[in-house]
Amino acid sequence: MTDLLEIRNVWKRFPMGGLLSRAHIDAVQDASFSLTADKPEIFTIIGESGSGKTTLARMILGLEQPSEGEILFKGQSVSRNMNREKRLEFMSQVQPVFQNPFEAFNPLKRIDRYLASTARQFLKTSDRAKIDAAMDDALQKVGLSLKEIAGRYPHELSGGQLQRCAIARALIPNPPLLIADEPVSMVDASLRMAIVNLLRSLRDDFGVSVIYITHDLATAYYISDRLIIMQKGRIVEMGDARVVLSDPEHPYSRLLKASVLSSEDAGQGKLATNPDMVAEANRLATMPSSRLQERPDGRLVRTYEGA
Amino acid sequence: MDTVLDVKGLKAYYLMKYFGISREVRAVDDITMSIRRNEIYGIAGESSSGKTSLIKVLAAAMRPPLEVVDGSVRYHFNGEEIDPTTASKEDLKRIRWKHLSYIMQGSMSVLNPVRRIERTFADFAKEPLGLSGPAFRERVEQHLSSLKLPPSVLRSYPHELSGGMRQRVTIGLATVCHPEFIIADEPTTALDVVVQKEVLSMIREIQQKMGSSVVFVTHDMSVHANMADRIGIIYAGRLVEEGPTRQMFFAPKHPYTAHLVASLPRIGDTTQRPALEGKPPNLADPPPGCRFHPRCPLAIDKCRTDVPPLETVDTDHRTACWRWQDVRPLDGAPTGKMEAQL
Amino acid sequence: QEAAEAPPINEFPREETLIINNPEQPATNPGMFNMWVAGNGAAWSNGLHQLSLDTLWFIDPDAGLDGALYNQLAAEPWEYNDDFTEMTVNLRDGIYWSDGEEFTADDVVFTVQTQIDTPGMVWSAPFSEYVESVEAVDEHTVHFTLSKANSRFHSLFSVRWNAAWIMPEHVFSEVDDVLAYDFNPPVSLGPYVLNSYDPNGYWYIWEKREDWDRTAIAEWGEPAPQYVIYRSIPSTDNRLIEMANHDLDMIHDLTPEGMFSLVEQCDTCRGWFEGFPYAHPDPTLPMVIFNTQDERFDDRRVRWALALMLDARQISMASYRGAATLSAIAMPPTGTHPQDYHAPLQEWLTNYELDLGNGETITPYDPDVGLQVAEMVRPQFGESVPTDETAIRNAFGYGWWQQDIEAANTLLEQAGFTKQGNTWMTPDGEPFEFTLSTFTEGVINRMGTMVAQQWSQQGIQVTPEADPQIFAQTLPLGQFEVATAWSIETWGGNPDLSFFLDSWHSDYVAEPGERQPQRNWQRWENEELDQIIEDMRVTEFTDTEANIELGNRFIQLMVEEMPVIPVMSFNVFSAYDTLYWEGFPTAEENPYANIVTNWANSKYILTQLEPTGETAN
Amino acid sequence: MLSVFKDLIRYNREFTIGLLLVSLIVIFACLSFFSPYPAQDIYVVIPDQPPSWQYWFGTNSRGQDLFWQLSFAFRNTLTFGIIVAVLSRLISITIGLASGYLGGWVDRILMFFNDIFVAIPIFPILILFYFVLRSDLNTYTLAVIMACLGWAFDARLIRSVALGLRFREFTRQAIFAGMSPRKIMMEEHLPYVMPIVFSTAMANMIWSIGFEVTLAVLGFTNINIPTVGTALYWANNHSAMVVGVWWWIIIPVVLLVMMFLGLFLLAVSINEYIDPRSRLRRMGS
Amino acid sequence: MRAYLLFALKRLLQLTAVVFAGVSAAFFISRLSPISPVESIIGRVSGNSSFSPQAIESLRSTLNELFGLNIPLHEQYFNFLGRLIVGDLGPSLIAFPTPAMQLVMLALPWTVGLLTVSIIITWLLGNILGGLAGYYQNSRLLKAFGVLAIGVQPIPYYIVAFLMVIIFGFLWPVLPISGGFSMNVRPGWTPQFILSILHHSILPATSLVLVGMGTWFLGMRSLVSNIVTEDYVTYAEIAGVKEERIVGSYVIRNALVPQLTALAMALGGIFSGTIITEQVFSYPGLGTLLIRAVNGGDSTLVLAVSSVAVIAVASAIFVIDMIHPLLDPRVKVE
Ligand SMILES: Nc1ncnc2c1ncn2[C@@H]1O[C@H](COP(=O)(O)OP(=O)(O)OP(=O)(O)O)[C@@H](O)[C@H]1O
Ligand SMILES: Nc1ncnc2c1ncn2[C@@H]1O[C@H](COP(=O)(O)OP(=O)(O)OP(=O)(O)O)[C@@H](O)[C@H]1O
Ligand SMILES: [Mg+2]
Ligand SMILES: [Mg+2]
Repeated sequence: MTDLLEIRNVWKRFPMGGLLSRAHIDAVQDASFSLTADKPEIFTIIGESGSGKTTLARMILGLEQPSEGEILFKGQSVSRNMNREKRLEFMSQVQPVFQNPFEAFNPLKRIDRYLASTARQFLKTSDRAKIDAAMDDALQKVGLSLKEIAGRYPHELSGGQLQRCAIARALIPNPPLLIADEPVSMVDASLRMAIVNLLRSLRDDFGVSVIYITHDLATAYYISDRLIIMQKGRIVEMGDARVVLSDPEHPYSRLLKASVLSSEDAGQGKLATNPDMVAEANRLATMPSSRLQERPDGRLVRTYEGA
Repeated sequence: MDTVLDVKGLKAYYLMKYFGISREVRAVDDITMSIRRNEIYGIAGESSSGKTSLIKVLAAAMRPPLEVVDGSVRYHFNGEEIDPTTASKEDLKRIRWKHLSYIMQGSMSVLNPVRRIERTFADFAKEPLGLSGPAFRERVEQHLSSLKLPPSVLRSYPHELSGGMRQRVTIGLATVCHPEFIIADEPTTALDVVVQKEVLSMIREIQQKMGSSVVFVTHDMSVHANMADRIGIIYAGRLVEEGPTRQMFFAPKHPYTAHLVASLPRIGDTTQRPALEGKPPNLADPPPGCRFHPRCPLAIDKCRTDVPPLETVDTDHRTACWRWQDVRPLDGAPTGKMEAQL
Repeated sequence: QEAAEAPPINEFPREETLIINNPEQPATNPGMFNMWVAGNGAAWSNGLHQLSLDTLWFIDPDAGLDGALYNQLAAEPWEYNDDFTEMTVNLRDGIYWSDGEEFTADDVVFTVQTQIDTPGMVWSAPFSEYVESVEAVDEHTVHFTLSKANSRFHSLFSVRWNAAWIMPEHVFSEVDDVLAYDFNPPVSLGPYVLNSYDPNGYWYIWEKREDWDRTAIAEWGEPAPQYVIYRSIPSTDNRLIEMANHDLDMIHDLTPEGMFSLVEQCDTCRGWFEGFPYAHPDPTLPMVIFNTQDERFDDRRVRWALALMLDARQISMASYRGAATLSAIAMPPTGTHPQDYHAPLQEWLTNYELDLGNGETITPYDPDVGLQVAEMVRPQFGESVPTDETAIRNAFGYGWWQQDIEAANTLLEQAGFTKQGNTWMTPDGEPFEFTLSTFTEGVINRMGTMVAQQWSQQGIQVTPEADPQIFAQTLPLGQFEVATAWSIETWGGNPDLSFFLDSWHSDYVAEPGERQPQRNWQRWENEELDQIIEDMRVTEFTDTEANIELGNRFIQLMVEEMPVIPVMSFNVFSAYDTLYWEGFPTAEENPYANIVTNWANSKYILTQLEPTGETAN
Repeated sequence: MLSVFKDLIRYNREFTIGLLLVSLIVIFACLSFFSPYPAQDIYVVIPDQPPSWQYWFGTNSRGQDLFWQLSFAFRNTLTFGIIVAVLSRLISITIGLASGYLGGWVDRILMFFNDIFVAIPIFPILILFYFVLRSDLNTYTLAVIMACLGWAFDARLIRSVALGLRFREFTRQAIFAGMSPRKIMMEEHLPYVMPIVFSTAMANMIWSIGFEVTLAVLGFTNINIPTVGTALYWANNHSAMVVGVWWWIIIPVVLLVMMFLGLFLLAVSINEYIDPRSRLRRMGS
Repeated sequence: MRAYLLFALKRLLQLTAVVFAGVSAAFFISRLSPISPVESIIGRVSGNSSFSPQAIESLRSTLNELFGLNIPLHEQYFNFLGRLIVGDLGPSLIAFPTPAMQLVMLALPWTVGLLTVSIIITWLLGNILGGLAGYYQNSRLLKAFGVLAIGVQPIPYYIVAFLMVIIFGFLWPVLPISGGFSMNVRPGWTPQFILSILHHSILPATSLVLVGMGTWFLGMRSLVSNIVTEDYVTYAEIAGVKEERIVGSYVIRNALVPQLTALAMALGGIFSGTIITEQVFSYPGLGTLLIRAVNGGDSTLVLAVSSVAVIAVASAIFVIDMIHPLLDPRVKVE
């Protein structure tokens, strides 16, 4: 079993305040996990806002340098300071999908420009026909075609189409790994499923692994294989998605699940949260010493000394 | 019945001129509805369907190029009737914040970035409340504490607060005068689930305490499910269905509503959910007939040519669909019977 | 405390105050009055050298009150020994410094000795060079022993606009570092003392000494104004406005247009001439200067050809709007020179024959150019243009060279130049083109532009370049091809030419790139010229006839060789307002002094003024 | 492009007026190529004539026909202003975009230099250049020097916009599409700073021409080259205003005002056209 | 507070760096000047009488030695830096041996006084009017003002100043057109003197205000017309907040922040304006001193003026930077 991606004890520390001030914030603390190359999966990262999800994703994309620890992609260390050639090589393997489809393309430029550029750079060709073929191929994967997209501006497409174009662009170099940071949080309900289903089919039909970052527990349950739950920079629970979400163990995971609004309760006005749960989750977040402990069902749960 | 707001045949368009070519975006197109005292009315619909535009008209917050081209909006406050689309500036000023207040979309940017929260409160509420000095301050602090905000936020600048706190401050601003009618546009978007739930329960609490009416907008159906007493669904500038929350969720009478309520997966349920195909209509050039027909699985020829009227199909339940009788809940739609798993 | 008390407001009653335009820029170093130190930024023309300092003799550029030579601190003219190696001066007695100390021979000796001993003072260099020793024979007699024969040594103490001023020995002998001393307030040897001055250098106010009669000026009368204010007003428009508002009594210089408009707008204002051309001719001679070290201009035929290409009438119109006083000869047509030189030489000039080198000769002189210019301006200025022929000749000049393109072409061809199409080529086959350095503004700039234009029209590409450093660097360092400026200045009130001519001796001509000492900017060397200069050196200054003879030789040589093309006198549009004061010098009735306000001689005007009785309200 | 132009003329009054004014001046400047008199010649016509049918703009005290003289002056001044504006735009765009997009130490270094250029008093430097170069300080040299001194302010403005764009998602999209930084800056970000570029170009022209006039009025340029500044220098030199030759000063000023008004209107209307926000709105969504 | 001090420290460092770079540039450029002060003094001195070449040569070597111009350039540069720190740049060459700084200090109060006052007036007036014009976009008066501002802006400053002289000094002579104060008052802290200064500064200051205001007016107007579309303004309007309050505390207040930065950046250009002011109104100040220094080839004085100008501008920018976080709470004092 070879590792596609390995995260080893990664920390990210941001300085706060002045040059000489020592204050800092630990956006990511001691994160470790790995994805295998053999079996594509959707790996979900869930957590409250500010819990370090984006930071983690940026580190994986090589946009941010970990303060401590190491990120290996196919055994190669990922670094912010790669030279352009190495970076292009790396980018052809790992591609991002962004949050807001309406923001993903420069509104003043045609969309196919990004696809063409990706094809030219990563497939190392300037043959128009080859580029077109690659573009069309990728668009077909997301249920579009070059004919529909060619020559069009972002405002001429719907949000769903835009997000699919963004994914198609990411797929052009045939990367084994996609990183999707909240790809559905800005699109409305009717589009959301289209994207989520697309991610699923990417895994199932094209063997692409996806790191899927979201707040939304429901879609996480719906498509993911494994997940981690983050709170204030720390992974508090990790394991098989269905297992963890069906029966979260860590107090924060439980609070999360309890806060999910359900349409099954329509009209009952169930809005109250148990304040004790909130208090408990907040209390643990500030506890200093803790570690992840493995449970019999394979999940890892953070436990605290003195708790 | 005690209605506070009556909207009749409201049409509000964006009228734009670019280099001589005039275009109109029919963001609100012939909407008739009414809101009762002491209820929460949810408005749902996909983005760009005209929710905010409608709200702007209701809140008397229209700015060019948005203009009311037809119809009327009537508020009934203490026996006084006022139409915000035609009322004078003075009349509007009189009802604002005291009777009618508005929580704007995008709470992140509605607070003056260079003004401390306390000054903003004074600007907004001092006059309508008619209080001054310590009395006013006490009132504000009290109100904030009911929103679980410490008095210290008053001394802060907006950027010093977290998103959730800012959202609560905005809600506080809108409710501090105990208005009879609150309009809220996506008050919880961009908050994480834990905070979202907190904020929602707070709005509800305040509404119940004051007995006010709330109109609020979001495209998140699960929020509607837990907040609203009644829900109106807007599609492409039109009200396509309206009814009590339970009925809307468990027995929708419009294919679009049926799709909306069924589209979201739930924890514990892995049924494959289809996405709505097609593209939302362009409001500058909407399709003829029923605007949903290009994406509607039930569409027949009539739908392509004739606009369906909003028919009453049950108590309080109206829908605008030629084939409402054939609408069935989709697979995986909530039933109300299935307990949320585990 | 004293400081809390407001100082009294000084009133300067208008009828007792003369307000003079100081043409210098506001003083760089306003509190500095030590004029004897080179480059310390002390202002000169702010009344300091006019009203407060004094020296032995003055030679007026105009007629003078009683002849052009004034014995000022000296009781009588200089006395040389026979071979001009010693000079004795008798001083006036009864002259006092403003602090009550008496002026004596010791002051003169101290002045000379200190400057010899202290390099870096204004007159250090000439004193060190010429003076072997100086001693006070008695209280009122100074004896100089010169290091070599010099018949013009007295000119160092003779003011035309400025000369070596006498230092107060009793003040400076107390000073440790003469170079750093600011001499503030100045102890005065003249009739006025400093009342106050602008710390920014824009104005200086002088007040008449109670004991003004113990100064040398008393000989010529009492200066009338109680106060004299010198104001520096850099913008000529503002000068004009201030005078039109009667806030200025004397202006040093205006533009020609400004002058014309001033007399129109202000009834009581006038210039040196009552009517056109208004301007006072300075004893300097604007001209075209060739750098004769440039081989193209080292040929009299080329220089003559260029002269014949010019149209003096157009130059007069362009530079002065016709108000120029033209001169074809190397002598400014000012002061007493027209009587001494211009008029007598008319005949010689009219008959002068120029050999074109191809066997032909022409008579290039047109004696009536001045009259022609007068006719040209008459339509515009009508009655204010004189009609009497002598008046016209005095105002507009006698004659000038007739423009003669054909002759010019012949001369150029003789010199080896060729014309290809409309372009002249040098003997080397290069296009004949050059830069003409000129002033950045004013009439000399206009003259330069016009000259360049006239040459360009004949196929010589000449570019005028406005050069702010023309006198400071361009001319002395020979960094020019052709320039419009002047290398001839005279006393004006005396036919003697020593003022400039000595420096033209070929001994002084510098190598290319080296600094040429003052005035022979054309770096022209000529044996006959040297002979004239050497003859002059042994001719007594006061021997008028001999000097005029020398002058004539010089002028004729210059016509022959044309190392510079004399054009006209430097006419200065000095204006004055007769609302509060009258008695100013004028061209016609009483040309007793140069009207120009920055010259030290202008102090004699104060003795002639009388209040009109007008008061400001 | 042409149709855009037509639309702008037809529907945008400001554009039309602006275009009219600027074209008038440009045509006027181009007329200098047909001048019957060489630019530098003096005393070719009767001086001091007020505007009349024979001399539309009158004649000046140097005996030049102001119509032709000013057409030379405007040609040179316009050329000068445009060169300065274009060159300094190039510098400020390059520095601003690079600083904003690349960030980090590049940004710090560039902004350090930027701060210096902002704080340095330009005037002494220009005067020194004049004394070093003298008559070599022609329109082009002066333009290059001014361009080198006049970019700092606008570079900062551009940087602040670029700084915001750097974190926009489409920028990251472009990075992962393998576009080079140069391409991202020039193709993705440039359109967003174009409105700033346009409006500052206009301000820059006013600034540079103002400086040229200042220098010329003080005599610190090559005064033989006819420009608006030297026209005023000579007018001043001949006391034109107090003497009553008002047209020598008023006419160039009026023309100058017309030119800037035209440029201003053009900038405003073109701005609206290329402003991404209004362009989006126009394209409809 | 500590953070603010750190911020100040950092800015101070930056200030030093900018000043250092600025004065160094000034030093080297000023050495490019082809004018030699020695030659111009010789030219002036020897113009008064006939000097022999030997006399000139001895004068030249004396002066060169006196002025310290006979040491290598880099030594002169280090000397200069050392002297700058003590604030004494050495003697001026055209006013030898008066210290150049003394001459600068004499002129400085006038320039700083006139500029400070007129810049503040310009900035406030331009911004307030521009702010109002941006908010009340339909006001006729303000629209007219806008047209005027656009129209006046391109008129060269020289012309504006000059027209003021013509109008108020010539056609309708009511105001003094030259000098910093009248000749009949003595400098000192007396009411007469101060009144006289104010009286004399009316025209120069007004001319500076007139030409400067347009830019601020137009800048502010467009800034405000963007700000009025911001949500927080719209929201305040919807909430019925008093109009004065909205204009003042919501609109103009927010627009002032960028305008303040712009002010800091605009300071660098102002010295040029004062040169014209000084020339046209015969007003005392640094500009005239500078021109004279340049004309006389007095590199010490040129440097003194340029250094003081660089320091003054950089310090003004520093002060504005320090005010910035107070005006805009969002600026992180880091
Ligand atoms: N460049 C940075 N400098 C300083 N702090 C940062 C930086 N980037 C992120 N942080 C901080 O790190 C923490 C984690 O941020 P991150 O964006 O990773 O959270 P997130 O989980 O993605 O949140 P969200 O759900 O809101 O997107 C936050 O407290 C944030 O303020
Ligand atoms: N200022 C405007 N000018 C022109 N068209 C506008 C303007 N604001 C909104 N529109 C258009 O009006 C239509 C309705 O917009 P509206 O903001 O009411 O939608 P919404 O339902 O609130 O969407 P969202 O869920 O994204 O908030 C859209 O097509 C939009 O493009
Ligand atoms: Mg994130
Ligand atoms: Mg909305």
